[in-house]
Amino acid sequence: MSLLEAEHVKAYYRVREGFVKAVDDVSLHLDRGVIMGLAGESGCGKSTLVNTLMLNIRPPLYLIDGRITLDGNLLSKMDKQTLKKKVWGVLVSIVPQSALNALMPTQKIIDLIKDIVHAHTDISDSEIVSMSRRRFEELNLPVEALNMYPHELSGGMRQRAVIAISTLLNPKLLIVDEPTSALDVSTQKQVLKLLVDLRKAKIIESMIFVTHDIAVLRQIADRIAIMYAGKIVESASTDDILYNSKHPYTYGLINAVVTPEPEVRKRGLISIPGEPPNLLKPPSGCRFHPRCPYAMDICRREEPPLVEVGEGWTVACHLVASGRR
Amino acid sequence: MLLEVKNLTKIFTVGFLRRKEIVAVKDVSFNVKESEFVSLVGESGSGKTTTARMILRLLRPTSGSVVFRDRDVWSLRTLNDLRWYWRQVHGIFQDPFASFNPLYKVDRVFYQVFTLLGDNDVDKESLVNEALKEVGLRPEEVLGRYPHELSGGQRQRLMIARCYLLKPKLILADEPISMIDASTRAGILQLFSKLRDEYKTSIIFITHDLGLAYYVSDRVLIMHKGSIVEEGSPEEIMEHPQHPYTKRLREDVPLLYRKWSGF
Amino acid sequence: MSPIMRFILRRVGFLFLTFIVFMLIIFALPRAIPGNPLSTLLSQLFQQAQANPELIKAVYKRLMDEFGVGKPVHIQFIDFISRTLRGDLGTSIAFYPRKVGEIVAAYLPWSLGLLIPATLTSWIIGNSLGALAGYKRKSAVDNLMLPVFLTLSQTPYYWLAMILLYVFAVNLGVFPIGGAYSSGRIPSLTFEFIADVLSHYILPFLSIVLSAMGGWAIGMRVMVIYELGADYINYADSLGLPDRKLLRYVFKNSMLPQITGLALSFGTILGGSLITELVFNYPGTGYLLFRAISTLDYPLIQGVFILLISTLLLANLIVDFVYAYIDPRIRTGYLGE
Amino acid sequence: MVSQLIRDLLRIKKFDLSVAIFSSILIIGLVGPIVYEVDPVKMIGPPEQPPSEKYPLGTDSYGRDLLAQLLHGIRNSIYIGLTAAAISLAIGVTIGALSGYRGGVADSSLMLITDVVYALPSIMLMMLIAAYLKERNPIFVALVIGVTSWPWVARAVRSQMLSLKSRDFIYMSRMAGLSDIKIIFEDLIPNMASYIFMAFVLLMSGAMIAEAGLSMIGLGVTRGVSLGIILYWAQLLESVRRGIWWWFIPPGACLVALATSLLLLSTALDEYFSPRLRGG
Repeated sequence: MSLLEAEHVKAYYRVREGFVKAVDDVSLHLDRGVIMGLAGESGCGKSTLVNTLMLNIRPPLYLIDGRITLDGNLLSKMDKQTLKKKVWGVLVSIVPQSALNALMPTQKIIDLIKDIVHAHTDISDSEIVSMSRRRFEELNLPVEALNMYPHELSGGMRQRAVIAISTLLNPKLLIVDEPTSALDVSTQKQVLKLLVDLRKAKIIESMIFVTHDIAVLRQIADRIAIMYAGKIVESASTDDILYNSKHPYTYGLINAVVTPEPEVRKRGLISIPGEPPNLLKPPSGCRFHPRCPYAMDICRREEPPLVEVGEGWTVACHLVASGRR
Repeated sequence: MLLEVKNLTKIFTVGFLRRKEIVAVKDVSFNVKESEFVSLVGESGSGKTTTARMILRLLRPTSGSVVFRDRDVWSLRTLNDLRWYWRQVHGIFQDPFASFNPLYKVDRVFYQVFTLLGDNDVDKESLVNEALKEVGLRPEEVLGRYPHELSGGQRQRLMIARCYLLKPKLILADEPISMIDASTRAGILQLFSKLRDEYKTSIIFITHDLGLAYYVSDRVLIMHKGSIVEEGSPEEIMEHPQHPYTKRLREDVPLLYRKWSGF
Repeated sequence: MSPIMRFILRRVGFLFLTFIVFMLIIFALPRAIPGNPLSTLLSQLFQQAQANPELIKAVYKRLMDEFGVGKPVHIQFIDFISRTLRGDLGTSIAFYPRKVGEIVAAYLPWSLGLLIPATLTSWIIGNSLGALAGYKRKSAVDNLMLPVFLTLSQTPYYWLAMILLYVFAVNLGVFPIGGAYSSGRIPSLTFEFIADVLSHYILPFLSIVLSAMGGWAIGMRVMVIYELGADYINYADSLGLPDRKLLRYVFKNSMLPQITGLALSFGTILGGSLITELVFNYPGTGYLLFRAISTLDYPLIQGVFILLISTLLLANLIVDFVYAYIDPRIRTGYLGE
Repeated sequence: MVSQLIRDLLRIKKFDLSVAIFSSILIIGLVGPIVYEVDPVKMIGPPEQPPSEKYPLGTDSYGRDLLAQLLHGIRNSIYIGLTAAAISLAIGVTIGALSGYRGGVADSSLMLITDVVYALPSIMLMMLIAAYLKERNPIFVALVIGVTSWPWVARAVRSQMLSLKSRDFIYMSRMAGLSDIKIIFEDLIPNMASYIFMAFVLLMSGAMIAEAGLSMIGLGVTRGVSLGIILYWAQLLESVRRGIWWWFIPPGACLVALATSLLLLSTALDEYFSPRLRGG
């Protein structure tokens, strides 16, 4: 059985002009032990989707529809207090996008940890201290950081402290939301290494990693889901996405990646024309059709169905559905 | 030589009674030839933006000089001399939203620079329209709008269109695509190459992304903690990095077709 | 040197500088405003002591001395400062030959006894209510409280004092109509006297607390709204921290700026409470100041201001100590560099 | 752009309410003395009359008409408030802008001065200065209030300036060869306009309250009427203890309404211009 199952999830932002359909009918399965990458342009709903998956939403964002099950628990029917007590921090944790400011500024790291652990279990303070020390050692983080205030830590260190704090109670699923975009490459690599080590040490089972940087996903993800304009358009193993992608958008994204590699230099720079749509009024039919080089009549009219093209490989594109690709 | 940067140093002083000195740029020297594409690579805080502003004559260096076509840029005093300089050397910045005064329509960035061209008898409108077409924008789509009504990509293209209008000899582009989606970066990057190819414009391209630098440049400068630590052709830098910082940078950049060991 | 020591030393230096600047202003004013200084004092003097030419001569000589006539200006100023620092604030005209220092000293305790408890009470109540309004933002509670806060914060203390006095003392007769204690009573440490003082205390105290409260509440409300949306709160929330813990975080971080605000607003509150004393005939420095102004007793006016400002700067320093102790960012040298 | 801004603002209830209150009192103060032609400082009837048809707000202990006093008082208080706010704003904006724009030693020294003045309570400085002025006409009072209440404006403008100065569009204008003066007037000032307006509104409410405070302690205008002066007379002649409520309630209520409407206005603007307070 998979760890996370999301079916037909819709999450909209209510604004004065109507609804922003940031997540629109998304279904997603995540197996145990898998690191899944979620990629797409900014504003395509990636961040909203992962926060919705753990029901970490506040107005003006609302869950409109859908069923979300995590480790046998039906999250979409729980109220917030139950989620906070039983699920968040214990079954699923998030490393937020703004991890640099995520730590309570006027409290030592260890005091924040104590508050979090006390929220879920009854262990004594001294046990929490020794437990945190052990965990920091295990993850090669300096133990002294526990007795420091957030502002005394460097950006990369703060980022890694947040990851350690999020996984202190060994959640089954860790959601990581664009953690590295503000870091320089060497710090980024350390953070990524820490995330991989978490799974190796069996501290977490699975992870969803959100980023716009496919080269980063390449390094750590087993599977990649591509999101466009509030929908998942393709989902497959990292290698399939990289070498055999079926959706024109996936293909475009991969080709837009610029890394210092001879292959890239040979292939040249290619970009996807146009701009991502406004999710207040998404285009009809396939949402990608205005930017798609292969758009057909049907693409403007009908939404493409999600088709399974291989073992754990789904694509939503009329080209694939009609067998032309 | 088009541009010579000689021993450029910038020290910021903070505090009043207890003065503290921060060395942002330390003894930086390099040259740029006509129609050359030079990349300046470094992470945030390495001093690359400070360097760019000093070259653009927007920030006074503590010491050292910037010489453009044998004239010391920081000895230019009159508004006329300055206009001459900015007509030849223009800049593009990282945040395409911050580059526009939010209170005015985007057209302002074009009509502002006609004073630099110094010719009043031109058909301004058609020049602007032409420049917009060069960067792949339809005039009716963008003119008369406010910056917040346009996307990041459109705004940055407008900034490049301003350069097409001026056709400067040198463009300093400070992280011009780092705030733009990866999927549309290439299109904007190509506009710089086109300027270089068509008008022999030299480009100093400032970036934290070694991949981009490797792809577009004739020469790469690596900047670390305020100094240039290595200089060479993209191939030299990638294949035989000398400085430990360059080596680390190269190793830590995530690649698409190669996986890191230990992951 | 520890960061906390450095912070405190810097604040001490700054407050001392402020004191010197203030002394300079006091020193310069009578000398800068044309036609004013000694002539006014003297004409005042003649009115006061017409009958006694000997007295006039004595007072005149004394004033000339204290004013430093004939000496270079900078020497005058140094004399002025050193006399003040030694505690000599000159001689009053209206109460000749009493020294200004001893007169003010008799009135100051009443003012401070009113000001300090009222400020702290308004600070605590205002901040708590403001935090509540911010937390329950856009609810009925908030919608009801906000207009009240806004109005209270713009209500002069003394006008509120007039209304309270009119309603509770004049009309309802619940409280005495003024003074610090009933006339005829002799100050003593008996139960009756203390009860009498308290019954005179309540209305002035209330009018200051009520009007000062509004400003604190508004400030705190905005702070809480900002902090509630902060990244660290969202993160702690997403890890399942209970709401009351989150609130405590928000409260703690919103409180820190309010402590600095406390130091800054002592002065404003003092200004208001001085005038409130007038309304209640309360024998504090405000009452004294009013008399000094109406008799143009400049040495006394100066003395009142010097003592009040010194007290305020001292209060600032105490608040700085408290703040440095509470905010870890100062303890570790992160802020205040 | 401007018409859109006004339309957006009109949608905010707080904005409408505050503008309505303030402008109606303002109009009363402007038109009132013209329509109601009674001399506010002349004895026109028996003393201490309660409100009646003949004397709509009653008379004071000298038999002077209190409605006439109130109408002139409103006018003068607003006049003093406006003038004082303009003076403070001019000083505060100049010092703050200079400090933020120039930076370096100029900045440090200007801010040291500002901090020192800020640490001295403005109401005390006002009293101190006013005590030495024998003749205090409205302009002098406004000046005294104005020169003591600017420090917070200077600090706020400085921080605005600092954040604006390093925005890229300033560089864009400089690279287009615009002169410093043009940049200040086309790029910097317009972007601070909403902020400066809010500061003005707050300064004005503060100045009107300060005027009343000065008057109460005996340091208000020496000739003429203001809201504070009415309260001063009411206090001096023991109106509260003698139950003459019509003497001290109307001027105080007007003052509170004026000051509160201005505070409400700045709150509304603040919510409009800082999105974090606006949203749900």
